[in-house]
Amino acid sequence: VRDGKRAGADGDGVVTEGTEPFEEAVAPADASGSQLVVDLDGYEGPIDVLLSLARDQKVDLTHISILQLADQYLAFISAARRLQLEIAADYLVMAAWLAYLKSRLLLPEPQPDDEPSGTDLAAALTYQLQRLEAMQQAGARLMARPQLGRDVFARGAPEGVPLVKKAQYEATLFELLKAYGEGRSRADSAVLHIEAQELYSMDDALQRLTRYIGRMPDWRTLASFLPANLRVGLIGRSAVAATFAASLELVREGRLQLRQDKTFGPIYLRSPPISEAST
Amino acid sequence: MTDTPTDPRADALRLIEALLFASASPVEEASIADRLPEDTDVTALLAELAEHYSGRGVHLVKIAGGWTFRTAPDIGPRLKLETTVQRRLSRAAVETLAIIAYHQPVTRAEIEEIRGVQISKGTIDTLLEAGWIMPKGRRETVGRPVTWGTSESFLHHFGLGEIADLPGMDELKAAGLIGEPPVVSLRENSQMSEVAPANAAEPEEPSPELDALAEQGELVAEHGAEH
Amino acid sequence: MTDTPTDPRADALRLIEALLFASASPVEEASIADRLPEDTDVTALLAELAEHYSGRGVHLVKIAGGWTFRTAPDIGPRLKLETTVQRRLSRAAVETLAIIAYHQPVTRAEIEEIRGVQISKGTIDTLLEAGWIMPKGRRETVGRPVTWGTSESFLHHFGLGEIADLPGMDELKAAGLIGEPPVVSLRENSQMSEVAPANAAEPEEPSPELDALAEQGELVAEHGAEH
Repeated sequence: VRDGKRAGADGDGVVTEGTEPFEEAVAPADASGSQLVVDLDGYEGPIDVLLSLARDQKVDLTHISILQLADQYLAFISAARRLQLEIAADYLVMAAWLAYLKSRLLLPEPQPDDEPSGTDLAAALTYQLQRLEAMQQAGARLMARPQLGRDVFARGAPEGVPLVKKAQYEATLFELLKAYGEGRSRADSAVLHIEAQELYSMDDALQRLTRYIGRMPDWRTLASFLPANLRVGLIGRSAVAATFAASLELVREGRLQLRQDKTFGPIYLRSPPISEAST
Repeated sequence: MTDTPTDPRADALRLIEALLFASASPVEEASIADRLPEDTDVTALLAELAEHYSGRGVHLVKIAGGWTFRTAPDIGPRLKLETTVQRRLSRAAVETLAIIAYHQPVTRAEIEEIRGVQISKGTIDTLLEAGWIMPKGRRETVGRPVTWGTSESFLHHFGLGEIADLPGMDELKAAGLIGEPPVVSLRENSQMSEVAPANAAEPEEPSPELDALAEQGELVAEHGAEH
Repeated sequence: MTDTPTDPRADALRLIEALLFASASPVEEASIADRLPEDTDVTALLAELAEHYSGRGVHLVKIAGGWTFRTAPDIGPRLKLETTVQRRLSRAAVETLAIIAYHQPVTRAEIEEIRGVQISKGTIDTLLEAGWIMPKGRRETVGRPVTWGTSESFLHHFGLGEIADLPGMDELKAAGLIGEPPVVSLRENSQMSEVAPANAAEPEEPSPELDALAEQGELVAEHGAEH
């Protein structure tokens, strides 16, 4: 806590009263670096500075003169500058903004555009000052409360309260039956072996296609070569795949020609014309 | 209270009270006296304080040469709070319970044979704690193993008149509770047979159970829709 | 005492007294009621007990939503008990704590807006280390910033029944100093952030909240080691 520094800034009034003292203060301050009257380190930011300055007006914050406050702040900053103190950007931004606010407040008529008026801005600043002051006071009141382990104490040796947890189990008849049923079917299936699936093999397809070779001068769809009883379901799909694979094999051997006009379109088969087959 | 804080005697009593309350261990009379004016009759004050608390929920007692507050002996046991915690049975426990119900009297080894997985010790304990199973005498074979059966409270809990009321396998099948082996059982089966022996070392709940659990939600929903 | 143990009201009072003495932390009214007959007016009994203790060395108080005994504040210093030495909080930390307490849940940016200055990383760390603040989820706005609020141990430490018991809370709310600003928010803030690059010479930690959240455990340990 920087009570000392705050008190200095708050109380002396050096900051806000005329600028003369600072002129004199410059030399020794530069020389020793220890006699700074304007001590920005003691403040928690520009709003805090403004709040301190506002308190010097000795009126309720709602009745504060923002114009006067802006002047005070600007004087404060220029004093600090004259002392060649390092001033954080925040403080300079606030100075610029206050200078702007001042000009807005002094302008006789409102700006044409929809910007907030100088009065609005002043009200906003007043609100921010009030809010920070409220929080500073709240913090002080909080810290003034009796604190546990310092001002008040809890039972030093609490004997403890036994808490006995008794489990009550939940299960429904359905769960019971289902568990049994699943257990049994699992036990049953454990001795079952997966039966080999009835699938149409490539050998089957090869045999079947070979029978047609030389007997199909015109393009015919691959589907038409599928066995009539094997055109649906898993086995139907296996028949398509096997027949297609078999047809590729026969094409490779030069015993068949394949055609597909477009992607995913039907696949056509035919025997190669005699002339081509001979080449 | 008739005590006013300005009365030195009452003030001393308050200080002793606070001190004994906040101290982590019993406080000796001398240590109390240190905190009070020299001429204070600490013994008399302690007696007064003990008297004040004699009818209350905490008593002022002397323990190991020091003074401290303790819960009144008659109240201590009543501070205990029993809370019932609802707990769901694990899948393994439900299945074990089901096997006991259907196959009773049944030994642990037989349960394991039926389940194809070892039973962890806790499973039987849990079912005993729930009060749903009870020992039903010993099987007169090698080792004379204990057999298990269900209890009266099992019937109550599951709303059964007698064990014979449990649906038979055919009825379970009809209700869809025993299904046909699923199409993808190849993976599951091989896992089962591989995992089971390796699993013998560590008890219960290998991954197949998790698979089954994952499906469980579906099954329940399905079932709900049926009825 | 005129109470006789057979009087059910006196009996309930004794039980509450014993329970609160024995409990290591404040006990909620519901938890007290659990140990008493159903029709017991626990609220009235607590009021009676609080009245009985009001002039004594320990007081019955409501802290963090529960009831507990605490030594009377005026006696504390005279107990000469070992106290936990606390480093004094910096002004920035006190203000930040107050803002978090009164405005919670509040983001770092909002704290900075109220204070009109950036928060140094150490401030939040200090409050976290003291265990008085905790993250309260993210604000669903751009960047999803972490919000901060006070912890239960904040209520314990400052002897507050709940956040609404903070001194002056109602007045501040009535004055519009908590919650949405009633006036045009100061444009200055947007201006400030535009100018902020000037400040970039010594930038704040990039996303201190996230660090703090991620390392919370570590940070505390680290911090503890530093001091």
